[in-house]
Amino acid sequence: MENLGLLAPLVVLIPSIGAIINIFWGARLGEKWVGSIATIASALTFGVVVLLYVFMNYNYYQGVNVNPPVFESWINIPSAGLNIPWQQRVDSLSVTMMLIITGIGTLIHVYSIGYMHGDERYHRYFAFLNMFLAFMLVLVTANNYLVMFVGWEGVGLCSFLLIGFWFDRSGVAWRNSLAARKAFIMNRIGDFGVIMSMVLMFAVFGTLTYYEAGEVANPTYNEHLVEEIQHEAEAAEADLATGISEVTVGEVANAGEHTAAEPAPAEGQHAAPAEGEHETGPALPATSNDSIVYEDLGVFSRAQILSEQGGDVVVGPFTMPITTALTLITLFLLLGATGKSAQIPLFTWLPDAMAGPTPASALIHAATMVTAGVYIMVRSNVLFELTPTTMAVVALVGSATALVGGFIAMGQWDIKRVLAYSTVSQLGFMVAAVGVGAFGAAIFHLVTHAFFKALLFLASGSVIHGVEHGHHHVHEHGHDDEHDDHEEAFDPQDMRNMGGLRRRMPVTYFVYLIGTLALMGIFPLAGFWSKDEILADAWTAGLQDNNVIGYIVFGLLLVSAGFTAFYMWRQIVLVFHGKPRTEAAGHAPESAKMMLVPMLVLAFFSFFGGFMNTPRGVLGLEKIFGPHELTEWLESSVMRVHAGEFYLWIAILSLVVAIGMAIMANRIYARVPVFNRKRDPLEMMEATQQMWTMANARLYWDNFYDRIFVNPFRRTSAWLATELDDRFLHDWVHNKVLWNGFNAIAHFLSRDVDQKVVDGAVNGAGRVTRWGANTLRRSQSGYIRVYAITLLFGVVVVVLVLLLPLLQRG
Amino acid sequence: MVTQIEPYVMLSIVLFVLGVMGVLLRRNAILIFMSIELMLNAANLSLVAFASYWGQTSGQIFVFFVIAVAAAEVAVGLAMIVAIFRTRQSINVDDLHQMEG
Amino acid sequence: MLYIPTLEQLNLMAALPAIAVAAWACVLVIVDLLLPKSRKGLIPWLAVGGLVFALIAALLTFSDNGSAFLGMYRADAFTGFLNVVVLLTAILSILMSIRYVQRTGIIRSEYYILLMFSALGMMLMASSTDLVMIFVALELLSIPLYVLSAFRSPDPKSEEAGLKYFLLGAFASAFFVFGAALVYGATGTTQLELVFASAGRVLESNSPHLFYLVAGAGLMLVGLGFKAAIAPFHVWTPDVYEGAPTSVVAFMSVGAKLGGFAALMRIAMVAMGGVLMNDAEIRQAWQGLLSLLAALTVFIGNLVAIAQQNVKRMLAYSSIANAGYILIALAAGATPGLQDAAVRAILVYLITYLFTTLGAFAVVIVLEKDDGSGVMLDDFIGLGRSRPLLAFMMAVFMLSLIGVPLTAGFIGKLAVFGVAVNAGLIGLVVFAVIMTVVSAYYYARIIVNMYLRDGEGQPVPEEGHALRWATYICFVGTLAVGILPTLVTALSDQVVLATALLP
Amino acid sequence: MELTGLSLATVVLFLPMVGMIILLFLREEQARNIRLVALGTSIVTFLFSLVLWAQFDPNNTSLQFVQQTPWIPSLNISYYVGIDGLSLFLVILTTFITPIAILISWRAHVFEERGRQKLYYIFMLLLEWAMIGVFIAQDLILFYLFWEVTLVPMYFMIGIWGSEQRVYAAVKFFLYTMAGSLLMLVAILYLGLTAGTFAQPEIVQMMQSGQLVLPLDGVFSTQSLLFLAFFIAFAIKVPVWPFHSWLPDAHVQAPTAASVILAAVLLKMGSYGMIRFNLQLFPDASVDWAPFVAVLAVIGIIYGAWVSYAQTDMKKLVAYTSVSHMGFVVLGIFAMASASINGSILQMLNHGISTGGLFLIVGMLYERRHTRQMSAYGGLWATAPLLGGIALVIALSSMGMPGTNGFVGEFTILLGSVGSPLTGVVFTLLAATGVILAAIYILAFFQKVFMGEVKHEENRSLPKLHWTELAVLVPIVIMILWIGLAPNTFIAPMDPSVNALVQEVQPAETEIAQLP
Repeated sequence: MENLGLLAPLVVLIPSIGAIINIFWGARLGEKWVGSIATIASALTFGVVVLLYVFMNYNYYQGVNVNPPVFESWINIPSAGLNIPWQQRVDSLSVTMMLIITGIGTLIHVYSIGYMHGDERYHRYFAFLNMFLAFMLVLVTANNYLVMFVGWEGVGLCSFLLIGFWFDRSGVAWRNSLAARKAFIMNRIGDFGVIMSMVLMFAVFGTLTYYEAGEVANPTYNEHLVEEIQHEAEAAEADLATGISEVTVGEVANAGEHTAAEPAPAEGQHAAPAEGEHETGPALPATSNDSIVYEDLGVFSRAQILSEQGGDVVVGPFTMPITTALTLITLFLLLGATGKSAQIPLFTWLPDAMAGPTPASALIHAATMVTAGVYIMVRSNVLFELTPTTMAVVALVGSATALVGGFIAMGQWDIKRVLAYSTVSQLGFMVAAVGVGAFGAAIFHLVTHAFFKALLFLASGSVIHGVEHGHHHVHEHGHDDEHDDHEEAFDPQDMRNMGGLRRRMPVTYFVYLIGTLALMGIFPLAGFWSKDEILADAWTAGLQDNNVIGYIVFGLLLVSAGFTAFYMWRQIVLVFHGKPRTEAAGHAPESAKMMLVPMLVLAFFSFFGGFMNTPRGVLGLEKIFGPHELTEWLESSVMRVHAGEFYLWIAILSLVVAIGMAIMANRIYARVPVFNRKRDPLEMMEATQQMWTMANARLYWDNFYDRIFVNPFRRTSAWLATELDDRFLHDWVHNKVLWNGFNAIAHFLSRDVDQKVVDGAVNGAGRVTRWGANTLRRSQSGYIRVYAITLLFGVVVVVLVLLLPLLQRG
Repeated sequence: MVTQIEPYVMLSIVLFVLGVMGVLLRRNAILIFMSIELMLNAANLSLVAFASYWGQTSGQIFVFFVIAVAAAEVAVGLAMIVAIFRTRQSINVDDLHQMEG
Repeated sequence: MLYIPTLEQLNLMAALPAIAVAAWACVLVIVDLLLPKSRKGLIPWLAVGGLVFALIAALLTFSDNGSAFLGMYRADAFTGFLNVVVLLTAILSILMSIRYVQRTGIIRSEYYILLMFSALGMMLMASSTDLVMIFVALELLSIPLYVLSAFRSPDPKSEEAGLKYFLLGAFASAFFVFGAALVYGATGTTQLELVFASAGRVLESNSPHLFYLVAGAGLMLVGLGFKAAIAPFHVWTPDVYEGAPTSVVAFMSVGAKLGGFAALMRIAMVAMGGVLMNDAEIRQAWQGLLSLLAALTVFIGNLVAIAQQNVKRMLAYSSIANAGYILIALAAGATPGLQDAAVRAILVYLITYLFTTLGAFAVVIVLEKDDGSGVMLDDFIGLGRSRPLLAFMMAVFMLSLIGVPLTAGFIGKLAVFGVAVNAGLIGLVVFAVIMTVVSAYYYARIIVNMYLRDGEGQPVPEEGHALRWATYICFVGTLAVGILPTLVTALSDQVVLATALLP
Repeated sequence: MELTGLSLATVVLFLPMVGMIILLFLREEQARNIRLVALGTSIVTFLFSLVLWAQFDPNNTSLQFVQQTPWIPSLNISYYVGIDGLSLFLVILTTFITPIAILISWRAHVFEERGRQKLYYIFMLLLEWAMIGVFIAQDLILFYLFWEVTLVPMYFMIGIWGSEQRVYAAVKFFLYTMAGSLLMLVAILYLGLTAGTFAQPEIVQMMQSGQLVLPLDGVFSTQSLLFLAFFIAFAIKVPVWPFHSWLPDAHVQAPTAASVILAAVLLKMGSYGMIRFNLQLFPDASVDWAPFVAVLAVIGIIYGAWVSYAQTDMKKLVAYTSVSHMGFVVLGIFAMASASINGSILQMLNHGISTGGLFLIVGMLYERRHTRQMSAYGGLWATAPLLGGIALVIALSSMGMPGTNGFVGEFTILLGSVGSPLTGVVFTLLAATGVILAAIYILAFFQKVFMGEVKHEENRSLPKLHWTELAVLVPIVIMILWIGLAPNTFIAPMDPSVNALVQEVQPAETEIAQLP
């Protein structure tokens, strides 16, 4: 079983094969086959990931590097010391990510079979989806930044393809493709940061690899692991492996039982691998990196060593202190993360990205891809911890984004757009967590958010699907003639066209409600635990490290949490409560089973997912679920992770805020059963009108970018192309100055100099001669004489030049 | 034997320059041609003078060749001038500028 | 005392090619009288036969080293090389002329005989080592050309060209004679080697002799530069080229230039060699003068050519420009130690120039209509379609004139620029190179018209076999020299002109 | 090959000539045979060049497949050819692109109008011959010869079979390149005559051993001027900003195949020349001039990308992208780090493949709709999915998507330039913005042409891809992915040579910060 790690290449290979099959043969296979192939590929991958998870337990949570059997090296320039292998890293962090990606991915595949039914490019959709999985898995499994970057840009590409999936849908074709392009370009700005970060990293450290073979991510972790294994080997002799096969994401907590301080609980599944393989298995991992030479270390250890030593590093022509270099590296990395994870200043693409099919939004733009930025920052936790400046920036960027996203979400009408801004806001939570050093909390929130946000998106897809069907239903039955008029304008995503769907779509309502409550952070749903941990960690950062940033983050996030509750409850009320506001909503059918099942699974995890990282001291829950299971599981691969404190007052405060805001939203929106279809109650109230307009206009952020960047770019581009390059360089410099000037000189010489000037010289010379010879009347010059005098002129020149040295000599 | 060569050279130069000016100022092709003959004869004069100065004959032989060649030139030149006079009824060289540029 | 040299002393065999041409030309004069009118078509072929014989003789005696006519005639590799070039030129020109003179109505048997005499003059220009001989050769070269230029009489253009050429040529010759007289006055000899040898004495004596020598050399440069069309003595060229029959122009453009430069090389390297080697100041002045003239020539030739619409006239300016390139090498030859390299470069350039220019003129002859029109740039439009092969060859000739590699022109430019760079005349070379780019512009225009401009080509009369084969020879020559320059350099490397005189 | 006394390099060089001679004996009417002979010849040449690759010894940094015979003995000029890691893949690129260019010409519309196929394919093979020659010539004069000869067929191909303004473009192309290269000739002459030989390796050796010293003390010193003479010739060809004015004209007017070759190979001659001649012959001057060149390169990267965004003509857009991409190449060369030079050579291949591919796509669209204006298209991905998909792959490669070839080149260039004392972080930062700009223009292009609604009815029924078109696109896509995923195949043979070069140029100056 210790060789299970070698399965890692399969997680990339299987979805790739699925994508290839569907791209090339999908058009001929038919919907059923296409959907099955893609889903099976995804499910198989999930299976492999589960095996990897098992492997992690057998391997004492020790990460391994996996090289693909063929094709080992990617870029290898020996003379430059650059060697980038196609190497994967299987450790607790990457396995966590993989579980999320493939698990939720599989559910969304299943959902998509129903959702995309009848689309003319069905096979293309599933091919892209599989391709996305492959790239996303490359991203999280990579063992160096460059391979990670392949996945990083690859998922960007898939995002582009899926946002622009309906690039020719009549009416919105241009908008869709523009959104796709915008997403790609914004991401590219981030990628620019990643590239810069990587080249700087290589210039400073000489490697891009996370961990070399034999290197351990967290030496301190392994030390107590060793003790523990010995201890347990004695204690749990009789226990046989039982529950491994049942391991799912939700039960991650069960597998990480190893804290020395706690007596081992009765089940002790963890001991099974240890027991079985202890004698014959691999030697215990090295407990520290001390014995390894610098050259054999990965970038993180090198950074630590260099940073401990202090001093200057030489980067090209510049010499700078190591902290400066690290700050540059991490700031550029942050730029990359803001692009991918939709943070300020690069978040504006994400709401537009909702142009794509909803399941794709759920997978890519809510659950997985957008968390890549958080993932890479957690992965680079060592680098970030070494640079306080960057950490402060990260924290501020994250909490500001959380606030801005939450604020804008309150003023949106589009059901998906609200969720998109909510995603922006929640990603802000995660980034802020990274900023205050709560790497574990960031990943925790990433996981729970993946559950409930994917759920919300899928449910919203179900709603849209239903409303659309309802609309078609109405249209087919043709109730009144007006329909033709607003036919064009009907938007199935506009919440103003909904209402009262609770009765028409009960299952959807149920899961939506769970998702909403989880997102709001209501006890004991998943969101409560993760959000609370972030808040608590922010407070701890402020308290312990006397870091004022921590308090700021805490405050901003608390406000954002309030916003979250408000806009989510507003959505619930607008969509499901009250009475249908359109006939379409009134006729919306419940979605097919194919779509409901995945939602129910996700609802389950949204409810219980939070228990994977239960803090100590909450109603004794940790006795049931184990305390800080996720955090401790991550400890083996994330050096700076630490279990957060639990503050009861913070939990209560955040609950109060959330519930209070939800009640307020309920009061505002539910009190007005059928409000004006076009206007929001907040908009009609004097006090809030301005605020609402701001939120609705997305804080004018896009307009601001258009004005500051986009339009000047376009104008400059046009100016450069037409004025500078075409008119000036091409037409003027080249055609006028060089070309015409050249011709003009030629003609001048030919017509004027060769004839007239020589003529003139002849006339002048002739005048002198005439004066001398008194032959004025013969002043007309004939051509032969012109030539003759030219000749004579030449003679004079020749003789003078030759005699000059002699004359000088005297 | 000539011992003082400079006066001869000066004279031939003067003659030569006169010839050149004739070429430059005259319009009649025959007169131009005569001016050229004058230039040649200026050269001849100096050749003879130099031959005497060096006490040799090669200069004089040169002169013979020049005279002979000049005669050939006269033959060709006059024939050409006559031919042109036939077509144009003029031997004014200023009329000869059909080609330019 | 009467000195009568024996036949052995005259050493006629050494001058066999020249004597063969002279004798055969005289014979043809008689034959022409005897032949009936219907058989006069034989004359050109007889002329070609004689010239081919002379060519073979020249090739066989190529590496002979000797002198004839008591040192007035020198047979060495230099002579041999130039003889080959002249004879090739003459043969090709005659082949190009046969059909042309028939259809333009200027057929007279004297045409070929005059051409042969002119060729003889050119050969003698190369081989003469005595000022008297050079003068005679110069006139022998020129006088037939004056007549040939006016050969299309009563066409006014042709007559005008003839008279202009004649008057200006005679004018220039007068300078040459006066220059020769001054050199003779300075040194007391007309033998070039003796002029070389007396340099030391002239330099030492504090008499005006040095003045005479230097001024004389300058005046001779004028006379010969006129023939070679060096600016500012080039003024006759465009008019004469435009007016004279094209076949004559073809011959003249190569032959006259060749004759002029041949004698110029002898004078510059041999006669002036002594002074130049011993007096740095004069050498600088001399080199500076030649560089100046070279720059001027290249400049005027290339720039004015751009404005031309008449291809004959354009080629005339092109020929001026080419004289400039040769002059660059001549200027480089003033640097001690580079004399022979310069001479070789010039010889290589001349042979590349021969094939290219004759080829270009051959194509012009094909295109020219009976009344002399049809030689404008626009007349080349569509040639690529109507006569693909002809157009292709013309394109190659143009590329060769530009100096694109794999054509002869490149080898010539390489040789010339190479020696100039060696002599340190970098600035001059850079200037010449820039002018070469300029030249690419007008040469390319012909290609553009032939291939790129839309339009139907005019009907082009069928050229005779002789002309076609002459064109082929030029074409093959252009490419052969371009690809395998050793064909030429093997011959030119044997040339030793200046260093032969050194002790 | 030893039996015949010819090195394999010579064989590869003269194979196109064989085809040319066969073509000369075919009549214009035998169009089919003409095409087959041309294609066959180029494919055989390609296969032989693969043998070249197979027999190439990557660990040998000196020249291989050498052949040296005197050509003009009086000037010490010889026919001297050989291949090392710097030139191997450029030769293969040439032989790879030529069959593609020939095949895409098979069905070209332009022949119906202008005819003269035989001449066209003769020029094609002549061009291939000269291009191979440029990359394998080791004698300066021989190099110059091939360099100039490439002008002629390209001039005609643009001039005869080009679009409306072809004559203007052809003449401009000819004169610009000529102007640059003649100055180079002067420099070559000076160098060769000073050294007494024109053989590049011998001159390099003489300079290393101190036998030949080219003084360098200021801008107008010998070495600096020689450097400039070479550099300007190459810069015009590359083209380095601001010498690029000829490029859009030439590209836009040229027929598809000529655009492909022009972009894919001819531009590389310039950058190859910079490596082979500027860096090797004038190492010190190169170091002195490097920051200046880097400035031009960076301006080119940004400027080219920026300008191409505003284009409405597809070919012009792609033409300007060349300015941007080649800016990367030049930056990499003058960063003089081994990573960046490896990257530059790789990027030369990449640019050849990707931009060649873009021109192929544009050419195919042009064949179908007879317009290059982007506004005439739109939504093609729906009506021509295969073409759209392939276009997307090529576009991604052009914008440097990881996993495609473009990324590997750009990244290694940036990697090298950031650590190079000659360029450093600031240049790298500016150059890296090219990555963003590339996404902007390429996506704009892709969106305008392939996405959105189908606005023009003609676009609904575009002819399907013909097998010849597929046959040229598939190798391009394969190469894009191959270089993108396994660049080591290409880096391994070139790296030792590059390393040797870097050691010559700049010993021990590029070091990664080590432990104290």
